[in-house]
Amino acid sequence: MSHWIIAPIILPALLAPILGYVMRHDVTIARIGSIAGTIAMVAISAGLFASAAGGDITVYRLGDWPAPFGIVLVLDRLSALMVLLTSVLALIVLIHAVATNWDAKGVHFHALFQFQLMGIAGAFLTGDVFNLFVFFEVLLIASYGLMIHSGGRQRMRAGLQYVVMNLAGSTLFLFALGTLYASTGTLNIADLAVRLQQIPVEEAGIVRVAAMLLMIVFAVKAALFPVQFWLPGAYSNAPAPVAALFAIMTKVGAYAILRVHNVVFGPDIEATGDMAGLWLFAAAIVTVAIGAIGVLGARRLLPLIAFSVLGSMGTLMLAIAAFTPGATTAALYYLVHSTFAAAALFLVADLIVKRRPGDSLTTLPATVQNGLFAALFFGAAIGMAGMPPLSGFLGKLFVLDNLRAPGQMAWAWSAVLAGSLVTVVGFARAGSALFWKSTAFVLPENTVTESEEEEEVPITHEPARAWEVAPTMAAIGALAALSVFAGPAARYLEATSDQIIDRTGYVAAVLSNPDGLKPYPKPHDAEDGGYEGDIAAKDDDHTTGEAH
Amino acid sequence: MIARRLVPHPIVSILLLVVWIMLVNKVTVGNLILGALFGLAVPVITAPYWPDRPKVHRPFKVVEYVLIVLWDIIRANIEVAFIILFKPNKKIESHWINVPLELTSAEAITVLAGTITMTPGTVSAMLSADGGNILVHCLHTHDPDAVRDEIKHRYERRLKEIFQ
Amino acid sequence: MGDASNLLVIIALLPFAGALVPGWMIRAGRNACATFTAIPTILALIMLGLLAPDVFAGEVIQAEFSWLPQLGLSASFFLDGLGLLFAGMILGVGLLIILYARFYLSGDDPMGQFYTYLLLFQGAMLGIVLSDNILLLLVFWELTSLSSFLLIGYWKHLPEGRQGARMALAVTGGGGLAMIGGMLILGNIVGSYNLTDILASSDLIKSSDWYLPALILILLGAFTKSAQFPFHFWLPHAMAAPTPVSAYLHSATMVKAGVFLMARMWPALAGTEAWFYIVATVGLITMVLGALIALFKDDLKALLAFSTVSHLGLLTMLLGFGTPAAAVAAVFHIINHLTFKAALFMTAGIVDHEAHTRDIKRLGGLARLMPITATIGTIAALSMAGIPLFNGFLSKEMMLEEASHTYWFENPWIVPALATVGALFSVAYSLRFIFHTFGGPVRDDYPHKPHDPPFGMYAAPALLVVLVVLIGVMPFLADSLVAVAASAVTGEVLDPHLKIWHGVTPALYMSIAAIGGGILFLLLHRPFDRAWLATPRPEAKIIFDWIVEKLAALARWVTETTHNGAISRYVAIFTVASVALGFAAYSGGGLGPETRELLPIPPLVAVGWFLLVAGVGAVVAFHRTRFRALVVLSIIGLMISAGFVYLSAPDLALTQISVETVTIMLLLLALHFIPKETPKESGALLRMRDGLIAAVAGLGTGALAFAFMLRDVDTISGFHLDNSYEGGGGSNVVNVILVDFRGYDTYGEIIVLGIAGLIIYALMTALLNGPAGRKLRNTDFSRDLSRDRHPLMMVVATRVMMPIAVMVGIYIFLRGHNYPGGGFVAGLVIAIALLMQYMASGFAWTQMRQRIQYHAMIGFGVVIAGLTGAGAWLAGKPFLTSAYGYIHRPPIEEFEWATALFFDLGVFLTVLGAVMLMLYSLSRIARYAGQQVNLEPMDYDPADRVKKREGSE
Amino acid sequence: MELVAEILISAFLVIAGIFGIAGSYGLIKLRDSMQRLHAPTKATTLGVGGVLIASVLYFALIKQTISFHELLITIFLLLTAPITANFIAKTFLAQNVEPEELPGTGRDYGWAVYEDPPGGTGIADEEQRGE
Amino acid sequence: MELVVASAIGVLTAGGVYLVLRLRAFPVILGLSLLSYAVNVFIFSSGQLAVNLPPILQKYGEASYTDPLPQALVLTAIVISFGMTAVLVMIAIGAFLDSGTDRVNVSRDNSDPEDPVK
Amino acid sequence: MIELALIFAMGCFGLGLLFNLYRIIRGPQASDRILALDTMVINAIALLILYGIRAETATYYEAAMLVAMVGFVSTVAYCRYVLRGDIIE
Ligand code: NA
Ligand code: NA
Repeated sequence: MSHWIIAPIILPALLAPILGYVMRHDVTIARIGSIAGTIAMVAISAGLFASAAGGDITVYRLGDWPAPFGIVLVLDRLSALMVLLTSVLALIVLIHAVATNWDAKGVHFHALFQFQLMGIAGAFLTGDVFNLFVFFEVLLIASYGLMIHSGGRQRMRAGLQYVVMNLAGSTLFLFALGTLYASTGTLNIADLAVRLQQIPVEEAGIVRVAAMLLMIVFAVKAALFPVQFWLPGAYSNAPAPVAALFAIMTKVGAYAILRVHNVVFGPDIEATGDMAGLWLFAAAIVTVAIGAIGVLGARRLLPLIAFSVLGSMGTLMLAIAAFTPGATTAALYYLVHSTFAAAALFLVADLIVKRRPGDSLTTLPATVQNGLFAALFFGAAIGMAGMPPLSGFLGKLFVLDNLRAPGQMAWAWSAVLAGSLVTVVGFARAGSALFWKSTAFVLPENTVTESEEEEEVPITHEPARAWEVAPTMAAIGALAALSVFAGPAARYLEATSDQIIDRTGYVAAVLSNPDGLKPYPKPHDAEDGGYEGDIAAKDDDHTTGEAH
Repeated sequence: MIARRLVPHPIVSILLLVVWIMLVNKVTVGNLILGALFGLAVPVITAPYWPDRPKVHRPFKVVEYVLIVLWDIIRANIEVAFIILFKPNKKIESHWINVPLELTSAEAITVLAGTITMTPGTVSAMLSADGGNILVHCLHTHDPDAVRDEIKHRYERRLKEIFQ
Repeated sequence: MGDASNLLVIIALLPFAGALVPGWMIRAGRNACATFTAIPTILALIMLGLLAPDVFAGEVIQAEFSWLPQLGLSASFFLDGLGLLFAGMILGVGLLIILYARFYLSGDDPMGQFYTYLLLFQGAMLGIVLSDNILLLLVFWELTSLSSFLLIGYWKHLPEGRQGARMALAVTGGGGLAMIGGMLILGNIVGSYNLTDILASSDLIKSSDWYLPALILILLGAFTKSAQFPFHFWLPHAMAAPTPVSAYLHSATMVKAGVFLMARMWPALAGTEAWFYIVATVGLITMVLGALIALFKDDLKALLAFSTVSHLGLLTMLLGFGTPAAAVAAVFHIINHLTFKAALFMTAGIVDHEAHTRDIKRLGGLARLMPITATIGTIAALSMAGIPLFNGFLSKEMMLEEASHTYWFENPWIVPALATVGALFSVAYSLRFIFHTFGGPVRDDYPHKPHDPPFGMYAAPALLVVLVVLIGVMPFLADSLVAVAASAVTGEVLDPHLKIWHGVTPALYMSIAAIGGGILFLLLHRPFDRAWLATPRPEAKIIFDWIVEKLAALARWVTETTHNGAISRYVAIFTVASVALGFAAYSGGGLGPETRELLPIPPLVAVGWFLLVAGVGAVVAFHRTRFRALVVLSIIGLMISAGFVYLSAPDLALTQISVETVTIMLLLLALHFIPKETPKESGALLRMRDGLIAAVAGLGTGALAFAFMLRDVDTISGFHLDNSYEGGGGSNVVNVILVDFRGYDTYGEIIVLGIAGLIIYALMTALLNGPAGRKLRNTDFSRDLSRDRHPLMMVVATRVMMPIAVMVGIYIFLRGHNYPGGGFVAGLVIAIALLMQYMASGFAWTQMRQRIQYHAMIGFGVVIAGLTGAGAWLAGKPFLTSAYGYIHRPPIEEFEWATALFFDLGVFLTVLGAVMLMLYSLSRIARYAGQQVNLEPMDYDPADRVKKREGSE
Repeated sequence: MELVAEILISAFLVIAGIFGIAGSYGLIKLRDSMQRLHAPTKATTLGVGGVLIASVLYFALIKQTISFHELLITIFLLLTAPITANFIAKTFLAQNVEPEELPGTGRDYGWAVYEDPPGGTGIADEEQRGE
Repeated sequence: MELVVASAIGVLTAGGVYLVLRLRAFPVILGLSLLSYAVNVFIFSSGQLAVNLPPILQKYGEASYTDPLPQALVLTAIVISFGMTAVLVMIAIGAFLDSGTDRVNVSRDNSDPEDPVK
Repeated sequence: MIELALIFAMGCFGLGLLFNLYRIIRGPQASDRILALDTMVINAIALLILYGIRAETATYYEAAMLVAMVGFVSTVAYCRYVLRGDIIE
């Protein structure tokens, strides 16, 4: 029995307390520990990725209880991919945070960071909806801490809003779970899939509500219209490395929809039908528009990036909402791409902003290394705006190519294409204002941009050292690699999406409890407690009852 | 000295043993031993918060006092209940009473104040800044001084015997 | 794949590889840089030469690599006549430009950057003309937009450069995106993105319903790129770029990309009415309009720019005609225009470079000062004018010939007439270029005294005009090239014979008219010019900028009004959406039959319900007077706990009541630092809106709950009840679920608590070190309504209560596995006990007496829980597998232990640590704000009075 | 015997009920806050006490199972009631009553709510304490 | 009984939502705690109501118990929402001390932070 | 007989709860509200025990005990807040 599956959760969970309590007085040791741990995590998740690539689904039964009664971790291509993506991104971001000294601007950065990783990994690996909620909370509360790391007026208030919004979301999540349990009597995703198939649509009123509420919950995380409003404020006020890490947080929502609304509430399930697809599609269209408009209208760099993230989430959701193998493949490709693109943008923005007074898009005297930063920004921007040669362009084509359903095509295509034109223009204006000096476009009067009120941030004029630039380059490099090796990548993702769509495989893997699990005695033969004396680890010589 | 370190508050330890037995609600040897263990351990943990333990002379006086108070409590309650239920508000005649204290032990003063609150229509509202007086509110009386004298004679005297 | 294909791929990739060179070589000096930059281009050109014979032999060289097969995108290239022609142009002119730029760029321009951009662009252009996959073509297409963006904005200090670059990017990029749509549709129709397949399935395409959308979208791409009306306006502003760029991009290559595309897609798309009326018409208008505007431009480059627009229009029109002959003419004119226009741009560059101005009105008489330049310019310009013996004449004749017998909506006159007018204008502006720049007397007011430049600078244009003359005199030289290219365009084998004299044709008359009229026009230029200046014209740039600005402003308005940081509105929307969508989802299904009858409602339950409802109402009503609201909040907690007890959930009751207490403590502590009242801000309308939303939400949740409470489902919890004792070693099933069946949840849950503790501590630190800290320093929050802080009675009572409470905590902890209780509640009980101690004697004093490392406590808790879980690995079991047993050690009665107990210990420690760390942080803030701390457990111990008295005696 | 037990228990319950209602009724009936303070501190406490004793007796006499843990709650309440009353009284006094309205202590220190204890209220903390 | 619980859930939710929509941090916090009460009862009720059947196994004899799982879920939910509330409270304090206002809405026009010193 | 007595007692304490509620809402002084809340807690304890007797189970007992404990602490906290602002100064 391999315990590696749980390593991405246990490793940070044990490391974080040590970082938080033992190493909290010496930043250097903390840095070493944190980076070492993250590297280990990358290695582990790479291993998991490799083991899942073959296509077999590994199930880890916590507490050695048979599914669906205990909680299980499920490692398939999708979860392996997400965990790997997370840890790689985390490493990039962490190095940036250390190199730019962000981590030392407040206490407990590394502990919170590790807890954050734990939460994200847990959310990706779990096979139980309530446990999904628990790990959502873990990653959320960690993100609250990171969001307000090092404090500051604007950040604090933005943090307050971020927390309030997410608490509302979590409450809805609980309402959804209560409804789900009340209408199905189980929490295990595979078991839910089984039971959903047995509910006739004329009795599915309650469970449909559960499905819908869950979708809204995930949509909040994925920042879909009409629950996307929180994102720009939060991302543009978070510390840059944190915002970069948040690139994966929106993907958690996307992942959850991919998982739950394929396996449990898939479009072929009579009870729920294509409900999710329809609403998601509409929401995604609007989200794309909002993102593009926001990019064009932004007065400041960080909100501009945040809105571009919104747009990318919209595009991603368009693909997910189709619930077809092809579109899902495209979605996964775009998911990986947009994660690194967003991270790259926030990281380069950090390098730039700390060398200018605030991030407002007014033209100012050139900073040091203007050329370098311009190049990095250009790279990240074309990545996000979906221009060649980086993966954004392929991703966009890939998504569009897979949205050919009569109802969708016109809407999706015009939204995405018009959206990226507006985005390109927005980025062009921003970039030329930032790097091509002298007055580009004048902001209208009466603009008191947030960042101007904030006087606390000190400006450095030192050139960025190699270590500071390396992470950004790595992120952009990832985009390039994803573009060059699009073929192999897509092959894996194709297999992944097949695995996602194929409900039966997942269910079979999770619910087939092998021998050697806990006994499942009838109530009455309880009298003989054969457990006197010392440790009686449960004996394995019973087969499990009540398997579905 | 060691004993004092190990058993900072013997009385408390006994009290805790009783509490434990009450909690588990079953008198068995095991419980007694367990209770005794905790009864000894817990005060050691909480000792820093109770620096100097009060010395209690004449324990049997304690019993007497407790019985008196219990009786008074019942009396008090009947009185008060009567006043509440049947006496028209305008007929109720409340008074503030200042009770100067001879007690000087914090514990003793607290017990006295508590007793006052629990017994005939009186509530001890507060102490003076140096703990030398108790301000008592009397729900209904025509003769405040009598109330004060009763308090001093009936309770404070006994408490002095117990604590000093 | 044969060597040929390998060569082809290498050609396509060389410029990109070469783009790395300048960056390195610039350190070695400008000459070295230029030289080494030239090398990749030269190599590519040579290889192209090696491939040329096969192509002329009618062979099509192909190379294919798989890239993203799932999308139908493959890195496949092919080289046919058309490709050869354009590749040759791109590389050839590219080479000349590299040479020319070496001398043109001034010392302080970053040359390395320039050459890098240039090669990137070259690669992109090559990619376009060599792609055999339309998605690949799109990649390169957008790349040209990007690289030209960089090249146009190369002179960062010039705002015109920036604006020109942005405009070019917006227009061409936008067209490119439209084209993506068109190409995807095309691929959809044909079922393949391979160009060869698409070109092969012309009928399929033209018969498809999607033909027109595809055509329009693709043409949008082409027209924008080739600056066709109404997208012509960006090109002149792109002229802010350094002249080499203008010469390369805006005459020779990029602007021809659109034309190339139309030629490329000719077999697939051309030949329909739609094609003719769209393409030909647009081309015609562009040709005339461009020429007309060129006529009145005083800036040499602007003049050339609009003439380029006009000539592109001409080419577009020819392709629009859709006849083979027109295709031949188009191909031929592409070559000719390339030669004379590039030469003219370079000439203009030289003039600018020497005289430091390009304004015709300030020039003239240069013929004497810079004869070589003048000669080159004159020859090229005459060719542009279409004067015989120069190549421009030939292709223009062919154009007029085609125009002369083209009907436009049955009208035989419009096309020829307008074509002649266009030709007339082009004669006029060409002659103006010659006479007003070189002709006339030498002036003495040039900004800088001009003279001929070094050889290196005029070598390139000179070479080009030689071609101009050669082809002009011996057109058959171009035969084979034109033939092979034209056949590639039309897809049928053509072999045209280009000759100077076609006999007396309508075209001849039209040319004569054009030349005559042109000369006349030039003589009358002054009055015309005044008239032109007098007439108001829409200025494209201003309109464009205005539109973009307005759009940006609109976008800003939309964004800032919708995302204005009003979280209450966000949450309102979120709530409404949840309820509405939830209802929508519900109404899509139905309800099963009810399977339970309702439980009775005893009167006391009714009372409890009333208290609860009243409590909620009171909290809402009192929420402005915050303390009052907090008092009322307790009622709700109390009633809910009571309800839990009544409904068989003792564990819930215990947890609820203790959590609720601690929460209220925290809120009280918080209320100490924040305003005590909530001002009345929201108007009646807003409150009504919120009330409505709230009511609907409440109705929804209540109805939902009621609906499912009436309907049983078989749940998995039977297993838990059956296995709790044997499997989990506990009879309190809830606790066994928490620490065993679903211990993993609890593990996550305590981590949440631990993190909460951390965050609060971190936040406190950040606050105290931040501006808030400074503020706090001179703030006194203490509301000392009362002067006694640590009253004697409380202290004494606590001394007795504390140990008892601790006992209770221990008890609750130990029995949790079998009876209500457990680590979490125990943790809270102990926390509350400590809290009592803090309230009695103050935080600082208590801390002084016993230094508890709350950080460590949380840490231990989380680690212990984790290690307990991991301990199972030793037994080869999964994380959190529990073991347990019983100990009989008389006289101690049977005492049951379980690893779950250690896990619960972790829970206990984490909870205690987290709560205490929160309290610690809050009291830290208070003390930071200058609060005093006491050194004694109580304000005043009366015993001291005695001591003092004794002391005094 | 059985009957006696029942009567005894019932009696305790009824008395407890009366005290309980008396306490709560006083809370709304009496006219000023200090008077109201008397009602619950005594009546209710005894009411609960009665209930607890009744419970003990019930389990002992009717169910024949010894159960005395209810007494713990009684002790709890008896211990805490005076403190509670004391605090509530101070809360009232501090908010609504001026020292002049009260009888003096007749000594050099006034009532605790209005006057600092001998030796002031502690020292300014240079917050090096704690963790 | 079911009606009692359902209506209680409804009332708690309504009150919570109304308070969450207020403009100051403190009422929002109150609202969120009302909401967490509501959702806890909601989840609890998903396991069907029962009187006097606590899921504490009787050693001897057959007995029936109420559904323990929702109770465990609610316990977890309670703990988590406690942690969340604590953090929220702290952030609210921080936001107030830093910006001088406890408004939850960040908008350009409220440039009149009231003084935390009061 | 016991049954009747139980019902009577429950009725009394139940009615008591309503009286307490009135005082909590009505006030007028903070002290009145706190006092009424404290009384309500005590009444609740009584009711829990009564239910325990009626249901002949001890599961209500822990709740009662805990309520007694936290009731005291929170009453003190409320008072301290009014008196001193900071409850753990
Ligand atoms: Na428990
Ligand atoms: Na718990």
